Formats: sequence, C-alpha cells, structure tokens
Amino acid sequence: MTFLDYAIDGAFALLLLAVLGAFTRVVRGPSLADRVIALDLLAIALVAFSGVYAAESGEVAFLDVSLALALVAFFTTIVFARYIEQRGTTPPPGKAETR
Amino acid sequence: MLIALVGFVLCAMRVGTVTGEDALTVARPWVPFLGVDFAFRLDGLSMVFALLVTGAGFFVALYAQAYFKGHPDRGRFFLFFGMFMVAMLGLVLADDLLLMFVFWELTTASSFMLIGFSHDLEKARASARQALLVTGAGGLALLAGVVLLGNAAGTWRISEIIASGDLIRQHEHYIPILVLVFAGAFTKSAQFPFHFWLPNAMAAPTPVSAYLHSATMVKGGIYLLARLHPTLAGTPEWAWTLTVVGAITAVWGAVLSVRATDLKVALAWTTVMALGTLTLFLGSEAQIGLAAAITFLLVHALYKCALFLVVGNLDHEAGTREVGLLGGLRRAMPWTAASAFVAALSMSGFPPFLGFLGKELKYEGALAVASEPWLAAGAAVLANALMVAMAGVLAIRPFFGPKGATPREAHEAPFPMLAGPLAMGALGLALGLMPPIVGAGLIAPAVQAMVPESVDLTFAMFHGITAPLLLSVLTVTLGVIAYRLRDKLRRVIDAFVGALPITGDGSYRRVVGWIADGAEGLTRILQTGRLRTYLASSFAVIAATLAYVLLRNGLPPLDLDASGVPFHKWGVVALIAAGVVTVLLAKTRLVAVCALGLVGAGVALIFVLYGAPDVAITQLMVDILVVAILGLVLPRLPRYEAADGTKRRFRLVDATIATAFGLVMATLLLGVASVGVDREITAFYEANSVPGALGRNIVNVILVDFRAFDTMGEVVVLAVAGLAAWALLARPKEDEA
Amino acid sequence: MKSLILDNTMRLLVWLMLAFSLFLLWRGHNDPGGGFVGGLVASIAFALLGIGRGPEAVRSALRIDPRTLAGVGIALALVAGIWGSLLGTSFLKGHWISVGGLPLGTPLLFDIGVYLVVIGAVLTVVLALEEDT
Amino acid sequence: MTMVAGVLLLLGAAFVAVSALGLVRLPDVYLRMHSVAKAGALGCGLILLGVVFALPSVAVLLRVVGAILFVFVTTPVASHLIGRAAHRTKSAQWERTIVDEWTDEQ
Repeated sequence: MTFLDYAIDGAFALLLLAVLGAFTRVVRGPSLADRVIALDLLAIALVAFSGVYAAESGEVAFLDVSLALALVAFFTTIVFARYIEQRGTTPPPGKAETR
Repeated sequence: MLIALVGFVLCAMRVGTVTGEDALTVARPWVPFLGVDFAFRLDGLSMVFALLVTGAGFFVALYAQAYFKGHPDRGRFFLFFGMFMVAMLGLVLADDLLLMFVFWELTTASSFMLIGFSHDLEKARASARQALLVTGAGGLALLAGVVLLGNAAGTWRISEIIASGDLIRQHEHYIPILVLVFAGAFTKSAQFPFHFWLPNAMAAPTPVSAYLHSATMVKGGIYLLARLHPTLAGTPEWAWTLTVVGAITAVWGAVLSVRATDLKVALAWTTVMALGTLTLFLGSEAQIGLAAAITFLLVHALYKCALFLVVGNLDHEAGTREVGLLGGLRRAMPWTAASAFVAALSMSGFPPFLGFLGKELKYEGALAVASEPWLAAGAAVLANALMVAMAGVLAIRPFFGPKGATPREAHEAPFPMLAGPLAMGALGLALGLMPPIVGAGLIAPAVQAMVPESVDLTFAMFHGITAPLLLSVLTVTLGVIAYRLRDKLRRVIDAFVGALPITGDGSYRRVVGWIADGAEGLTRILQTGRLRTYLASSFAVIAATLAYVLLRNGLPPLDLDASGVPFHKWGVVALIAAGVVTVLLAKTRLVAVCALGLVGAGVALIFVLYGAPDVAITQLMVDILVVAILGLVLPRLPRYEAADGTKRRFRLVDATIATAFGLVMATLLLGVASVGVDREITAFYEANSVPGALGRNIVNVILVDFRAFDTMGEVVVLAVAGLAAWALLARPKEDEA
Repeated sequence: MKSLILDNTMRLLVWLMLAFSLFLLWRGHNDPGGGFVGGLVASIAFALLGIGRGPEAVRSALRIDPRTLAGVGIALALVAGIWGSLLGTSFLKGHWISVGGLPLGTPLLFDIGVYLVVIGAVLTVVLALEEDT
Repeated sequence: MTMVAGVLLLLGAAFVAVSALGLVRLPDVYLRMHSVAKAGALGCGLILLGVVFALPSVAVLLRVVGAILFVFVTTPVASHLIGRAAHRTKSAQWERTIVDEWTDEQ
C-alpha cells in the first residue's frame, strides 16, 4: 500500500465527513438558503469524490463526470436562490416553513 | 331489390339438382393458418332457407320501395337491408363454422341498425339496444361453443363435423358445446328466457319486422339447431331441453299474442309461438318431426310475412295498428283484405292451404316425439287453437267487423305494397294444392340433410281419418270459441300477466342497471383523482405479484457476505439511506426536495464507484434538472396540506406498501446478484462494438446503433411527454385569455 | 431576476455549456457522452438562460419553438433509420462514410436526433412552466 | 510524483472537511456561505490537482484545468446569488455582526 493509496483512502474518508456535514445541515438547516448551500457543498464534494476515484482507478473517464458536474452544480443553487427571492420573506429560523 | 330477384332465380334453378348428397360446394382458403376457409355448401336444408331469404327478400324489397317513398334516408335503409340479406344468405350457405359465425354476427349488427332505423324515437333506440345486447351476448356464447366444437371435431368444415357426430357426442366438451350453442340459438330465435326482445323489436319499420323478425333472422337459431342436428342431437339432453323450452315458448307466445292489442305486437308474439313449436320439433329424431318443422317453417314464413305486410298497409293507409280502432275496411282496401284473409286461412290451417299440411304434419310429428308425445301434442293443440283465434283477430276483425274510426281515411295501398302479401298468400294456397311436389322438391332433401339414413315421406293433402285430423278439427273448434270470447280471454290474461312477479323485460332492465351501477362504483374507487391512490395501488400490485412469484418457486439463494466492500462504499450507502429517511420525515416539500437531491447524488456516487461514468453523468444531469423543474413548480403548488401527511391511516398504509415493495426488490436483486451476471451478452458487445459500430463506448454504441430501435421508441416517448406537459401547463393560459 | 453578475457570467457560461454539450455529443461514440447526456447539458444551459434573462431570451436564442425542435429530432432519427433500409440493409443499420477523414455515420445522425429531442422536450416543459409564473 | 499527489489529495480533502465543519458550526447563513464557497472550491481544486499528479497525462490535465476553471467561475456566482437572496428576504443575521454594508448603503 503506497502512500498514495493511504492518501486516497484518507481523502475518501474526509470527503465522506464533508458529505455527512452537508447532510446534517440539510436536515437541520433553519432556512432554505442553508439547505441550498449544503447541496452546493455536496456537489463540490461529489466533483472531488469522482476525481479521487479517477485517481484510484486510473480511469480518465471519471474526470468527465467531475467536469460535467462542476459546470452544472451551481444551477440548483441559482434556481433555489430565485425561488427564495420570489417567495419574499423567509420566516424566522424558529418556525419551519410551511411551503 | 334486384339482388333479391337474382338470388331467388338462382336458387330456384338449383332446386331440381339438389338432393342431400351432391351438394354444391365452393371453397377458397381465407385464413389458411387457422384452417378457416371461405367455404359454401348448398344442400337441402340451406336450399329451403336460401329460397326463403331471397323470395321473401324480393317481396319485402318491392314493398319497401313504396313504403319508404319520399322517406329522407331511404338509401340507408336499403343499404342495411341489402347487408342483412347477404349476411343471412351467407349464414345459411356457409360450410365453415367460423365463417357462419361471422355472418351470424353480421345479421345481429344489421338487425341493430334496422330496428333502430327511425333513430329519433327513443323506443326504437332502446329496443335496438336491447335486441343487440341479448342476441350479441348469445352470439358470444355461440362463439365459445363454435370454438369448442371446432376443436372437438378437429375441423372447421361443417360437412365434416356432421359426419363425426358420434365423436362429438362422446366428447367430454359435449355438454358445454350444447349449452353454448343453445344459448346462441335461443337468444337469436327468441326462445323462452330470452324472448322479450322480439315484441319490443316491433319498433322497427314494418318491412323490417316483416322480413327480419318473421321470415329470416329469428329463423337463424332454428337453422343452427337444424344444421347441427346430426352432430349434437340423439342424446336425451338435446331432446328434452328443446322440447321443454319449445313448448313453453309456444304456449307463452300464443297466450300473450291474444293479450296484445297492437296488431304488430300480436304478430310478434305469434312468431314467438311459431319459433317455440319449431324448436319443439327439432328436439325429436323422428323424420316426421323434422319434416313437420321444415314445412311449418315454410308455412309460417309465408303467411307471417304476408300478414306483417298487410298490417303495414293498414298502418300506412289507415294510420293505426290498434285492433279496437280498425274495422270495416273491406270496401276501402279490398285487395289487402283479400290477401289478409288468404294468409289467415293458411295460418289457422284450413284444408286447401299449405298451413293445413303443416298442421297435420305437426300433429303427426308431435305424436311421434320420443320423449313426451302428449306434452308436445297438448302444447301444439293449445298453441294452434290460439293461432286460429289470432287469425280471426288479424284478418276478419279489421276488414269485416263494424266500421272503426281510423285516424286517416283509408284507401287502397299502391300496387307494390299489395304485390307482396297477395303473392305470398297465393303461394301458400298453390303449394298447398300440390303437396307431392313441395314434399319431394323441398322438404325431403332438407330432412335428408339432417338425418343420415334415407328419407321416405309421403306428402298428401289428405291422409284419411287419422289422429292428427281429429286434432286439427279440435284445434279449429277451440280456435273459433277462443275468437268469440277473446275480450274476456284478454282480461283474464291481462290479470294473470299483471300478477307475474318478473317479466322478461323487467329482469333485463334490472340486470343492465346492476351492471351500470357496478361499473360506476368500481371507477369511483379506482379513479379518485388523487395521485397518491394511483401510486399506492400500482406499487402495491407490483409488490404483491412479485412477492407471490418469489414465494411460489422458492426464494433465490441470497449471499449476504458483504466483507469485500470498502468503507467508502458503505459510506455512500449510509448517505442514501439517511437521505431517504429525511425525505420521509420532511415536514415541508422544500426539505423533501433537497433530501431527494441528496439521494440522487448518492446514487450517482454508486454509479461512479461501480465504474459507470456515462450513467453517472446522466444521473447527475437528470437530478439537477428535476430539482430545477421542482424549483419552478414549487411556487405554484398549494400549501403542503399537513392533513395529507399526518393522517395516521394513510401514512401506515403507505409505509407498509413502500417497505413491502423495497423488500421484494431487494430480495430480487440479491437473488439476481447471487446467480452471477451472465457475461455472454457483454462479451458479444465487447467483441463487435468497435468493428461493428466503430465506437469504444459500448453503452452509447448500444444505445445508438445496436439497439437503436428501442432508443427510437424512447425518443418518441420523450417528445410526447414534453407535448403532454406543455398541453397541461400552457393550456389554461389560452383558455383564460 | 435582475443580477448584473449573473448576466455577465451567463454570456460566458451558456456558451461554455453548449460547447461542452456538443463536445459530449460528438465524442459520444468512443468516450462517455452521447446524444442523451449532451441534450441534457444543453437544456440546462438554456434553462439557465431562461432563469437569467427570461423565457423570451431563450425563445429568441433557440429561434425555433422547442416543440418543433423535438419534431425535427424525431425526423432526423427516422431519416438515420430509413437511410439503412434504403440501402437495402435493415432499418436503423449503421452506415459509415468518411468525409475528409472524419467518420460520419447514421448512428451519429441518430444521436443528433436524440440530442434535439431531449432539448426540445425538456425546454417545452421548462418554458411552459416559466412562462406561467 | 505520487508523494505530491498524495499530499495534495489529503490537503484538498482536509479543506473540504473544514468547509463542512464551518457549514455545520457557523451560526448564520452568510458565514456558512463563506465557508462553502471559499474552502470548498479551494479543496476541490487541490484534489483535482492531486489527480493530475497521480495520473500524469495531457487528457487528464485538460479535464482537470477545465473542471477547476468551471468550479472557480460558478461557485462565486452561486454564492453571490444565494447571499443576495437571503439578504433580501431578511434572513436572520448573527447577533454579533459588526458591519452590514449593504443595508448601510441603501
């Protein structure tokens, strides 16, 4: 097991941690904006994840996945951003939205 | 009208040549695969019917020419009329079971058209529907019977089936075939349980009633029984059912005909009576019985058709069919009176007429009926007595009785409307005067077609003082008495019928009502209009069927050792599981959408980890697009009704269905995985992906080249889905504008 | 949704996305990609344009109505199919002709057909939704 | 060569993990947005660079540069929009925020 393999495993572990963090924010996030940001982070983590997997498997094709996702990941954030603006005031954090 | 004439002449020429054996057959393959071919066979039995169909058809067509003068959709009438005649001819000439069935259904269809001809009348439409439903249902049963019979006999050709009679009788399907064929015949020929549609069918214009409902169509059932007689007859079931049903129908028809005040309905009920007697005689094996059936068939067709046309004249000229109103039209309509009188004489069976010969044979046949001679004879006498009475009511009352107040001042019908009845009446008399010619020419070959052994029948007008003669005298006297006190009879029967708990019509209407309510109830349960019920029911059904299949042939071997799976794959699985749980617990749609995004990403990760970049990219793109579209849709959705989510019962039901579905899918996949993926297909694609389609990316090569046809389908589906969504979404805007 | 930053980056990003989607379509045969994925990326690009500048911009950029686009896509796929049967081989059989060294084939045509249909269908839905809000 | 790749991968992953930590721990929307945008993008970039070192080839280089370019262009735009949206809809600010230039200007 060369140092690279350890690094890859380490990277996977850390990325999973990041995903876990994003997940908790999606669950707990008081306002929609928090959740959207968490999704954004998740997308970035995915790009990284497929990059690492490309390194591990030596298959260049996985970089296409990260390339495509990088290009498109922010789209969900924009859609939700517009939605938030259209919807007017976000309710105070305590009360969960009803929409 | 020309077709009818040509047809008639053709058949007439054939009369001489046809005796039982050397029938004319024409066969051309129609559906070779099923062994069904376009086969026609003209033998004695079909000859009688063919003559009947074309002859009566000619006269009725002539009559209709004048009857419909100036009627807007005359063309449509003759179209259906011609269609019916062809169908009827086909039915009687067909030598192939399926071909016969096709013509059988054609007659039902054209009769529906003809009964409902004056479609603006609600009564006509209702009775047309009723006739269609009853005869149609019978037709369906007949189809099953025909198929069973074809399989049992191993061939569709009727002539061969007739020969293999014994084989069929021992065949285990014999009883079902019998029942089904009876169902078809009884509904078509308006036998006892299914007789109610015939009187209602009088809503049709008179030529139709004259032709369809007296001479030809209702005889279809009788033809079927006669044609299959050699194959199916000869067993007690056949004899008993026919005799009993025939007797009941005959008596019931006769009784109710007296009660009817509308001349056409009265005629309809007498037709029911006649059909009853015909079925009665077809029950017997004795040649004399069959001969009686054929002769009475001929006699009945002649006088009934004539009488119907007479009533048509009355209706057309005098404007009413009510017995009470009509009277003393002798001077106004001499010719119609004459033909009515002649037909009535033949109907009541006075000596010089064919009717008498028919009645004589009938009594002889009745006495010879194997099972119950006295029952048959009794029924025949009673029925005929009432027939005599009806003959009086139909012929004497309107013409010789006191002058009635008819809505229109009656004057003689134009010549074409007289030709029919007069000719038929005269024919009845002429045939009566020369029985041997009729016997040898028509009756004998027909019976020959039905009975394997040779036929020796003497046809003479006068047989000397024999039992049947006495019976005839008895019938006539009874008839005259019945005619005298018909009003009292009518009241008695009225009371009796009123007291009847169920009538044919009533039960029919009730059954149709039940079916309609049942259908309505079912749709209300299924089509609740809520997406939730659709999804729930479909998933539940899938899960149930899969589980049933899995359990029935044993659970596949599940290897659950997950040792080799590296930790990060487990991490992803955990992510997906957590995502799903959040979706379930989400209070608002937004949280659910985000969590779904999470699950989508997790699934994409799995694709990545298992080496499928193509699919991973597609999954991610779709995931993002779905979230985007949801983002667009969310502002338009109504509040997330909390009630929807928290109803305890709903959530429980959904939860069970979902878990069941998940479990079944999991076991299925594990089963498939443990069996080991069949590499053979992948090997094939790996081998010729590059040479065949010049592409290394097998997934896309498959999509676009090898299995391009499927993609073509998917592409079309996608486009249609887009259109559907557009139609749903963009439409309201236009409506509002 | 007026946002100066979005407008400017949009000009660059939309073109980049379209280029990438065509790239995906083009090399679909050999590397991960293909008509379907390319179509998706392109439709995301147009949806982005729709969000940034409104549906009218998308319709003008697209120049033909998305529904007809889907129709054209199906027609193209059909042509690619018939091409095979015209030459006597079976329907949808791949035929390759090299034009100036570049292998052009009916499957590619078919792929383009798929590409157009995907864009057409997705955009019909997205625009229908957007035009209503 | 593989050493550098390993280090880069680990470093990048660490950054992503830190940004996730920030996302979870920080009190209000704006702070979380910072952590995701900055640390996330950087972490991802480093990882992708690491991949280049792990699989040195032109194709990989091209794809990685493309991906990094995209990430570095799109993430700021996205976080800008989400920040503006949050601010316009008056989502809560951390009670100890010192300066809020946006409202000060209007």
